[in-house]
Amino acid sequence: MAHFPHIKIQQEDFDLSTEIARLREGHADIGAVVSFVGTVRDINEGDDVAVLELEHYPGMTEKALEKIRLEAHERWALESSVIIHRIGKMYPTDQIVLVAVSSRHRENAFYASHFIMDYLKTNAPFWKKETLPNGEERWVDARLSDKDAEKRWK
Amino acid sequence: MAHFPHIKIQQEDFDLSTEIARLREGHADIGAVVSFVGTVRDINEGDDVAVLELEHYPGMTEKALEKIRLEAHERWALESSVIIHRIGKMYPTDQIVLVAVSSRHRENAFYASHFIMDYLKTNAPFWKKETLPNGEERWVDARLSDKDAEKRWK
Amino acid sequence: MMVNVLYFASFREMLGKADEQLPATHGDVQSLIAELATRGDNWKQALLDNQNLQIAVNHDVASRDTRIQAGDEVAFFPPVTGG
Amino acid sequence: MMVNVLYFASFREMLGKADEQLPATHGDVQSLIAELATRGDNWKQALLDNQNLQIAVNHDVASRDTRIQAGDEVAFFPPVTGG
Repeated sequence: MAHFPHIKIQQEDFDLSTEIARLREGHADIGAVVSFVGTVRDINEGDDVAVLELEHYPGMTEKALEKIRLEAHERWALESSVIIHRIGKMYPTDQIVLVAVSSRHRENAFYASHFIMDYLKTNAPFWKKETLPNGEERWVDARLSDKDAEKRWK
Repeated sequence: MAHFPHIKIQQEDFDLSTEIARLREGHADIGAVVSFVGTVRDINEGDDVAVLELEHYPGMTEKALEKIRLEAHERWALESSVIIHRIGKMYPTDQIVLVAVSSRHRENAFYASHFIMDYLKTNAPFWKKETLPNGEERWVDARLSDKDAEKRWK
Repeated sequence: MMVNVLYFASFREMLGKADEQLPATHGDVQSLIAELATRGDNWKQALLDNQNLQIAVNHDVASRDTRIQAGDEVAFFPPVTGG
Repeated sequence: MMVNVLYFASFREMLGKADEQLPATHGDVQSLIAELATRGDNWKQALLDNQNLQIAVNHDVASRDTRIQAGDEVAFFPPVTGG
């Protein structure tokens, strides 16, 4: 399988400052770094959420994310980028995903990070299962609004 | 002078993870955190830059930034936000500014952070002076593209 | 001369299976689905009657028309919900 | 019965002054500028002839038409370049 140094799928948490320092290393012409962190909300569709479990499709996930990342680099003048997505069990307020992009000028980093997140939401093979406080489990439904968000970039 | 807990003007550096943890504290319904970090580039207008010095207008700066921050909260459904801007002498790769915004859904945080940066660039009373490697000092010119960026949000 | 078939998330639970090897006798995804749908109502609902069925062949997004051959990996799953 | 006048960045260097107290005899910013411009060419260029002049009164963005009175703080500066 190909090596994707800018894509990480992992169970463990990540530290934002550490990842951003890594992203910026060796790029003294960076003027802007935009980062997105997705976190577990304690409520979804009106119900309290106790546990969120993330499943993915190993192999396809890395390929799909690298494709999205490279497309962002084709569309905008970027210096560097990284995508980290956690898998396994997570709890409210936990970090789930990091998308970070650096560029010389801010506009490119803002657009590219937003684009990567919108595409990740609809194209990367991850699935969320929620456990409610009473123990009931349910798969999270895909949102139509995520499909609309993706369409904006076409 | 009014107290602006979400606006900080300081000489010292900031740690991204620490500031984001502070931003998220007590908000378990946050699903998205977007942060922008502006950094000192080692080149500007084709010349190497050795030192960047940031001057500001104490009193007006805080008032202008708080006005921009509150306007972002009026325009988008946000959970919390913070603006940190450093002043004094900085060097290539140093962090200059942090804008971080949290919200339930990602779109609001992306738009609001971009908006705050675009308005900060043209409305907050900061001025940059560069020192070149030969010791020459020059004030950085305002960019027309920053005025255009602001207009997009009207 | 087999294809590897994978099922993810709610599909894995509904079909009671995460993966299986099947003979590579299907020219495209559509014909593989047609055969799987004969196994029972849950298979028919998940794969044949499902407008939201997502398909990947060899880790790339695919469709019912995508050709498959021996050694391919075919995956079926519901719309993704990461991020 | 004074106004406090401030000069920032390149203005401070060009005018050789960071701040000063002036009698509050000017009805608006325009008339204050007119008086300051009589001090010499650098003052005229920075304040009177400068299409990019930025003005603040009491920490709010202002214009040449803004009224001023005793106790006000008036600031002159070039376009901002933070961030």
